Amino acid sequence: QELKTVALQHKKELLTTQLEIQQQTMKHIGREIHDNVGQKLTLSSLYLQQLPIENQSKEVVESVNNINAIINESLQDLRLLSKSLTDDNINDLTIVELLEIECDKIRSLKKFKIDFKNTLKSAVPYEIKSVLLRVTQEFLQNSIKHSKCKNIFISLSKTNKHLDLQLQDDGKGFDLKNLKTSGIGLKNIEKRIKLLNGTFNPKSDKNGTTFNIKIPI
Amino acid sequence: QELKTVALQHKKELLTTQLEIQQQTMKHIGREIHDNVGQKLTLSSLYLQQLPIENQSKEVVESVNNINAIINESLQDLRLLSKSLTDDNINDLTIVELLEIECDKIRSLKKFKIDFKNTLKSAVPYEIKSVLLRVTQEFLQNSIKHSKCKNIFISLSKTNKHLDLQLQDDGKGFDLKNLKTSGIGLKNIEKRIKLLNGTFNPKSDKNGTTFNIKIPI
Amino acid sequence: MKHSIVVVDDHLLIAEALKNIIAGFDDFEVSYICENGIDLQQKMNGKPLPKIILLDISMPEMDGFETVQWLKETHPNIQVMALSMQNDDQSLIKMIKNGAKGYMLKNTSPKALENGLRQLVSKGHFFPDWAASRV
Ligand SMILES: Nc1ncnc2c1ncn2[C@@H]1O[C@H](COP(=O)(O)OP(=O)(O)OP(=O)(O)O)[C@@H](O)[C@H]1O
Ligand SMILES: Nc1ncnc2c1ncn2[C@@H]1O[C@H](COP(=O)(O)OP(=O)(O)OP(=O)(O)O)[C@@H](O)[C@H]1O
Ligand SMILES: [K+]
Ligand SMILES: [Mg+2]
Ligand SMILES: [Mg+2]
Ligand SMILES: [Mg+2]
Repeated sequence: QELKTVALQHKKELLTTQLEIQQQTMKHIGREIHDNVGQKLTLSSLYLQQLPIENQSKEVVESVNNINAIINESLQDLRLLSKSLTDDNINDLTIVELLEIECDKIRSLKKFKIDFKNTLKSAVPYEIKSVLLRVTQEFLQNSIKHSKCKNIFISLSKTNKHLDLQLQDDGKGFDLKNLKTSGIGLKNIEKRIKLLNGTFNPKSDKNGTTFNIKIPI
Repeated sequence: QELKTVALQHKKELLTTQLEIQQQTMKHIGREIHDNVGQKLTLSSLYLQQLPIENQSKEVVESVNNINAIINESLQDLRLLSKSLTDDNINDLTIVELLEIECDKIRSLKKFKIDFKNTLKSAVPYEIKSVLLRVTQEFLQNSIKHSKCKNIFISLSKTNKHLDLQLQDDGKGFDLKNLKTSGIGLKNIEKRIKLLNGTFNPKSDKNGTTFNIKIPI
Repeated sequence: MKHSIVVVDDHLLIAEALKNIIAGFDDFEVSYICENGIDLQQKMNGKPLPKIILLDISMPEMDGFETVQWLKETHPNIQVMALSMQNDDQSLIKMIKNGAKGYMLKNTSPKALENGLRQLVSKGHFFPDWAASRV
């Protein structure tokens, strides 16, 4: 037991170290994007606007304005990216916002329809937010990678006892009792939900896969 | 004891969850930079090169080429940033390369001279790499934030028993025995080095601060 | 006769820009453009085969790696030039392994692109210095 505690302590310290290194990397890159690349693009936009194009053809004027618009759009994108690198998203955003971001990532693949319904209004603690976000990410990865689904449904709600998160795809399903895999996605989902004393009641058949997650609150 | 183990287990799982979420974020932003912003800047570079400037004044031609060069430089920067977001740097790089990156970050502030001497040639395990990297980051943060130093010296070497990392600044120093701080930087350094059964022998006086880190190998 | 080219890139504006640039070359012309590998498979149907395909790597639905593999198996005479945002070794090597005969960054100058296309036709392959040094 004592040995186990020491080993866990060790492991925990190493994880913290890695986490901190990653945070440093993110902070650094966020700053580089903002200060370095941001400055360069601002500069090129300024130069572009100083080109003597008054006496030019309409096409040239339009083209220069168009280039300038694209550069400014890139600058806007980079500002947002730099912000999400330096912000603590889990802390700053609601669980609904966090899950919306995941949905948008899936939508941008242009291969799946994803529908997210939410009736939850109250705040959710940091720990539950992290686990639900991570579990959703794993589920979505699996649906995209394995299920050949067309549609994904997410719904979030609350009773007076539980937080309910339903994750569903309409893919080909799999045999829950007969996993032939070296993957750790499902194991991690199970472990993390247990950690919160929750249940996830997985169901899968040829019409798709559903996780019905309940976390006591 | 049993309770302590459960609490540690819990904490460890939460850290892993956070680490994974951060990795997802980094991967996502790396991809966004590449697929989205990168494409926009590529497009503006392509448009710029199609502007009919053959019959324009030398100034206009130069200016357009200059803008294009800045955009291409930004693209190159973004490629590298996107790469360091998606790569596992600690795994892929040597400890010397990792420390060089930290030195470069300090150099880019243009406020300090930093000198890194290395005579180590052999590979260093992942865990030791992470801890030494993180300890160096903390030391550098402190030197920059508190010491008002002009010069920083780092040296890395190996005997047949130890890995030696020396960290030094020529700042105003501080009283090691009388820390008035809520900071956790030094505590973390101590904890992590202990974790590797190492020593760090801190010295500080009005001529500066030195950490002499020895990790048994 | 001009060598015919098909451009495949999910960023249609980039594909259009490349088409415009190539319109200024003496020996080449773009027949049509596609959004991804699947779009290419559909559009190629019943048309004369192009000499060259300029192929983006990261695309939804069917990416450059899958597309060049399919081309190698079904139309081995078409020469594929990968056009990418990234200059990392992994995608370069994977594209070559899957059948690409050339690899260029998308924002290369029109002159460099024309030169690359010429060499692709005359020598059967083209890799800029940075790429050649890595394979
Ligand atoms: N939504 C799903 N639809 C169809 N099959 C699934 C789905 N989710 C999981 N599976 C099947 O269950 C297996 C185990 O999933 P799990 O997430 O544990 O591992 P993995 O995805 O293969 O690897 P990893 O998650 O570690 O990257 C998968 O390999 C796949 O065969
Ligand atoms: N290189 C140094 N030169 C001068 N003073 C130092 C140096 N390193 C540490 N100190 C002093 O020791 C104190 C404790 O450092 P420590 O890193 O533990 O905390 P911190 O830097 O204040 O906060 P944190 O690291 O948590 O952001 C600092 O507040 C500072 O007064
Ligand atoms: K690409
Ligand atoms: Mg999985
Ligand atoms: Mg500190
Ligand atoms: Mg693309």
